[in-house]
Amino acid sequence: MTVITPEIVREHGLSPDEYDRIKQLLNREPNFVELGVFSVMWSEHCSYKSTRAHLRKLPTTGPLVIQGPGENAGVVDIGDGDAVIFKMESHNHPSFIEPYQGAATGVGGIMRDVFTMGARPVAMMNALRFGAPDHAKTRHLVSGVVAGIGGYGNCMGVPTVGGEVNFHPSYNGNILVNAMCVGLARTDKIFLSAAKGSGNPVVYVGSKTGRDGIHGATMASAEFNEDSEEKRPTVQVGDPFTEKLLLEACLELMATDAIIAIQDMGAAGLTSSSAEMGDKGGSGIELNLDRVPQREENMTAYEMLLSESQERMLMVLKPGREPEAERIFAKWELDFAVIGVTTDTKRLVIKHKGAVVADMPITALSDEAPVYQRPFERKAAPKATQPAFDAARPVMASLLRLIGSPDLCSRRWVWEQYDTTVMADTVQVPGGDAAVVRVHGSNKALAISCDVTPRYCKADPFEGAKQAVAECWRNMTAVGATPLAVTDNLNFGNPQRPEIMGEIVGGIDGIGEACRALSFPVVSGNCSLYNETNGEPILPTPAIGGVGLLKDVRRMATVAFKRAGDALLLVGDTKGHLGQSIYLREIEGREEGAPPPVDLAAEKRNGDFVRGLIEQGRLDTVHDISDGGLLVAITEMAMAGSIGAELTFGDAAIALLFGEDQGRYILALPASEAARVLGEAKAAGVSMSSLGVTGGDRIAVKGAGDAPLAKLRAAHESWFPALMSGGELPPVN
Amino acid sequence: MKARVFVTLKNGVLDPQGKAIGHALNNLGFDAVGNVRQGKLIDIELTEQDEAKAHASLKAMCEKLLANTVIEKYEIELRP
Amino acid sequence: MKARVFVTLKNGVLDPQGKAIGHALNNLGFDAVGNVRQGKLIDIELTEQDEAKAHASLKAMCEKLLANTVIEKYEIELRP
Amino acid sequence: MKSAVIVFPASNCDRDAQTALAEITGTPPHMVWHAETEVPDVDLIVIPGGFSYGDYLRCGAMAAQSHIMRDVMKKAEAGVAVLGICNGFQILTESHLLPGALLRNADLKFVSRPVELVVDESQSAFTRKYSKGERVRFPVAHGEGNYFADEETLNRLEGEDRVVFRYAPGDNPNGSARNIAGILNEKRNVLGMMPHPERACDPLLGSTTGRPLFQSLIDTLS
Ligand SMILES: Nc1ncnc2c1ncn2[C@@H]1O[C@H](COP(=O)(O)OP(=O)(O)O)[C@@H](O)[C@H]1O
Ligand SMILES: [Mg+2]
Repeated sequence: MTVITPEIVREHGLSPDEYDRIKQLLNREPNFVELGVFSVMWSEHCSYKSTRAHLRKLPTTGPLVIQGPGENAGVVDIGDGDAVIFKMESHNHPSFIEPYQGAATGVGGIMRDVFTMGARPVAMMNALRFGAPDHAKTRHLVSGVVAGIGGYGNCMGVPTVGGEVNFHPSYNGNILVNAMCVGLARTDKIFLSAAKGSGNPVVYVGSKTGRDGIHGATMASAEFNEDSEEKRPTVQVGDPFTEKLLLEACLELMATDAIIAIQDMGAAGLTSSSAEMGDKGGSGIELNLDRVPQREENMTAYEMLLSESQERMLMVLKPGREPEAERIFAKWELDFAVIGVTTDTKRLVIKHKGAVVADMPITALSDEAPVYQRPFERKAAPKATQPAFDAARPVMASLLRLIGSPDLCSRRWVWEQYDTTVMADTVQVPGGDAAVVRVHGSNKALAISCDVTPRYCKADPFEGAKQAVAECWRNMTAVGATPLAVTDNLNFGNPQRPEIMGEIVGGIDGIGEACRALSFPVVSGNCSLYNETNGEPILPTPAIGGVGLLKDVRRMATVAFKRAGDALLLVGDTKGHLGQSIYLREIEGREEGAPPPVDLAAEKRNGDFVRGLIEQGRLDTVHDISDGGLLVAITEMAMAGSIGAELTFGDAAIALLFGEDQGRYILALPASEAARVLGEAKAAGVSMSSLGVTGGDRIAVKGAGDAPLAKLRAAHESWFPALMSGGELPPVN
Repeated sequence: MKARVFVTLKNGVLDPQGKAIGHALNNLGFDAVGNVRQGKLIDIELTEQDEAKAHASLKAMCEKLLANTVIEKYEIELRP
Repeated sequence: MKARVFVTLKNGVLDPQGKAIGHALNNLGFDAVGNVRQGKLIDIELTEQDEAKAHASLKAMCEKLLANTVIEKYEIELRP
Repeated sequence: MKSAVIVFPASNCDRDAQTALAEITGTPPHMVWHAETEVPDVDLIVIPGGFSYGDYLRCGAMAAQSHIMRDVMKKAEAGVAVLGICNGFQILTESHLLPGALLRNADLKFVSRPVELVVDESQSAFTRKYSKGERVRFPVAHGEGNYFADEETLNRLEGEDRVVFRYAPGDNPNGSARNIAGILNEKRNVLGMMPHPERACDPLLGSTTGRPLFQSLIDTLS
């Protein structure tokens, strides 16, 4: 029996205070197995101990919300008995250590979260942040992560339909790999994880257990340092083939009424899944580890409980239904084993080789897990003064530079490695504002988008987080969807540092404010903290994944110009806000100022107006204005439709063309309709102005010259392939 | 000089391919087949004539590129 | 008994992976590297004790499943 | 026209094929699990895309050894039309119903995008609703679609007008020999192709140029 020393406690990521608390809760010293269990259950990753108090402030309910945070994924009603189930999750640290397998198993994990609730996954998204393009590791990480996401998702036959990619030196040692899965279920066939009742069989299905990723959950909660690359054998290898079988087998069993509760084995595997099921069901769980299907010999109880082998699920069945379930899993050639039983003791009891190796009250692992009110410092919001810039710079040369810059260039290199059209319901593939995926067999469709602008969040976490929500809402609106709800993935540095905790609190408050104002509740999410290397934190990155509903997919807008001669209208106020803009960073070489403020009332007013036109079937061409500003947005529309534009401004000033003011859209529609729309906008109090007309083969701005589309497109398409082939990259300031 | 490099998964690392191959062989009636693991082999032609130097250089290639030492191990075989 | 099966592409079948590896090695400064070809190795545990029988059975596995003889050739190595 | 879709573990375009067949032929296809020993009596057997057996070992290798493939081979021999799409094409080459092999894409990456194809042979049960030289647009989504066969086989395929689809010049996504995207067997009742016609049957999804393929089959087979 291992003697527990302070050293061992520390290696388990537990503080001396936390260890004392464990002794109190148990009324004795924990043994080594129990210590392992506590260490994962009380890790930041599983317990949310730094963020829990703040997350409570988020709006999580709404008339359509069926299930908010707390289950494996959020559930929202989309009418006709259909429900959409979705969640986003990070796999940051594993992807840095082994990009292909880290990203692949991240995809597998989030898919299990969604199908464990009874949904068939129908779309995947991925939000990726890498270090500087010229950092020695970047290319290797990008290629491995993208291949891993594709490798897993493509094999599962679920289309990957969108995402985000950013580059910034703050991610040099801590890339972010956030994956989102969206699934569909019937509202009367949603499965939860509460292991209710006693005497019910606890069943293990899926892959065998090996020594994979032991202490992965603890690792995800610890700051990186030079030697964490030594923790290598903890890498898990994904097996999408087995996961696909697991998906089909689970859905087949779910069509019966044999399941009481089901829970995927994610981080901390068997331990956290059984504790969570018991906790939610108010019951106890007794497991016999001898019955766990094992891939390796001589595994200890500690190893089996903490293993993070992938592609496994835990279920509680109605008594007597085991044979029926076993038949289904046998058909799909998956392991199936009754490994335990629910009890009425509210204790987690683990037996191995005839002995009780752990016996703990379940509430001690879950409810009693520490919650910290960590001290935080919220730095003052930066002043919203316009940064200095050279007003004489030629506009078109800047446009060409921007459209081919790391954050604005085409992500085609990425998305062409993802099967975007499998399932034959992808109505909008990557490249637009939101992906659109039809609800199979209907005319309804889901709109999905992932958004956050980390440089805004760094400058002002509150405004930046608000902006992330607003941009996501705007992206749904731009295709004509009614935004329904969001999932979030809060990626931050070390919460034990007050300034980082300040970013977390500011970010959560900003999300809360925007979600409330836009009736866009948070139904699921994930926190990834300690994203620091040698004390250098990442930019605060609260990624927002939104889902919206198009009631009739035939009334939808896309970004591509469709006709020459359309009038171009600008919705929203343009003040020329250059603080924290891409223009300032790429052209002037400075990251400074305040992020553009978001006026949530105007955001809502403008968006509702635009959506209304699409829903009425009067508008088919829309793009929201985000990174890069107005001229970049117009150029994207022109490139997508291979039709140019001629713009006339009263004053073609740089700030107006490249500023990143929020709440704006560009619309293209026939001239006769445009006149009517301008009138309606005025009546609705929506700020709208004419910009010019579509046509030709170039982007022309009166008084500022022009640039051929072919040249813009070449710049837009070439940066990413050049990066990945190791070619010469255009200079970055 | 020619070399053959074998790259295999470290012990304990899950090998989904090997598992599936073993399964398929059993299904085909090869009952004597137990555990199966799949790896890679890489045949390399080298202009280097000196064995020791070739070996050192191949080792460097494995560490840098040929093996993913996070999950894989390698063996080098020179075939002069 | 243990066996290792080597599956390699026939001459004349193009090997994009081998080519890419060769290229990458050259880029990393391994100038002595010429032609590179990638293949598979499959490690199989067998309960069979008789060498001749094991060999015959492995040959059948290769022909049926392990190699696609349209493009690949194979070698069998017994490691008793 | 009666049809069947074979389902292997980790097939994943089986539903796409089912949807297209049901909609275009008006009769839902039989979905046949790989462990079954016989395909029902149908006019068309579709082997759908996906990652049967995870694409482990070689794409299509394990599926080619399945029970049901023995019956598919028998029925193909007897003249039943067989259409293999993507992974289905790989399974057909692995079972030697079609010559050659599909290697890893030349640039080693999975590729998913619409490609432009040229219909090179319209005298077949699968393509009679197209005209020779017609351009069609189907999505591809595969990591190993690089068609390979020795020169003699390639010459023979061309000489016997068995190359049905080619990637339009400049749009070859995988390095296939002679831009080959789809080929027929000698008896011309088995077609294997990497691009996905079943994903090009609905105007909402961007292209309907896959429909004539299924309509050709209806015309020929019913
Ligand atoms: N990692 C990715 N995977 C798939 N698609 C991506 C990825 N990153 C970006 N995209 C796609 O590229 C397009 C542009 O992305 P982005 O500039 O972030 O859009 P927006 O500004 O509208 O949020 C979007 O359609 C997006 O879905
Ligand atoms: Mg957008």
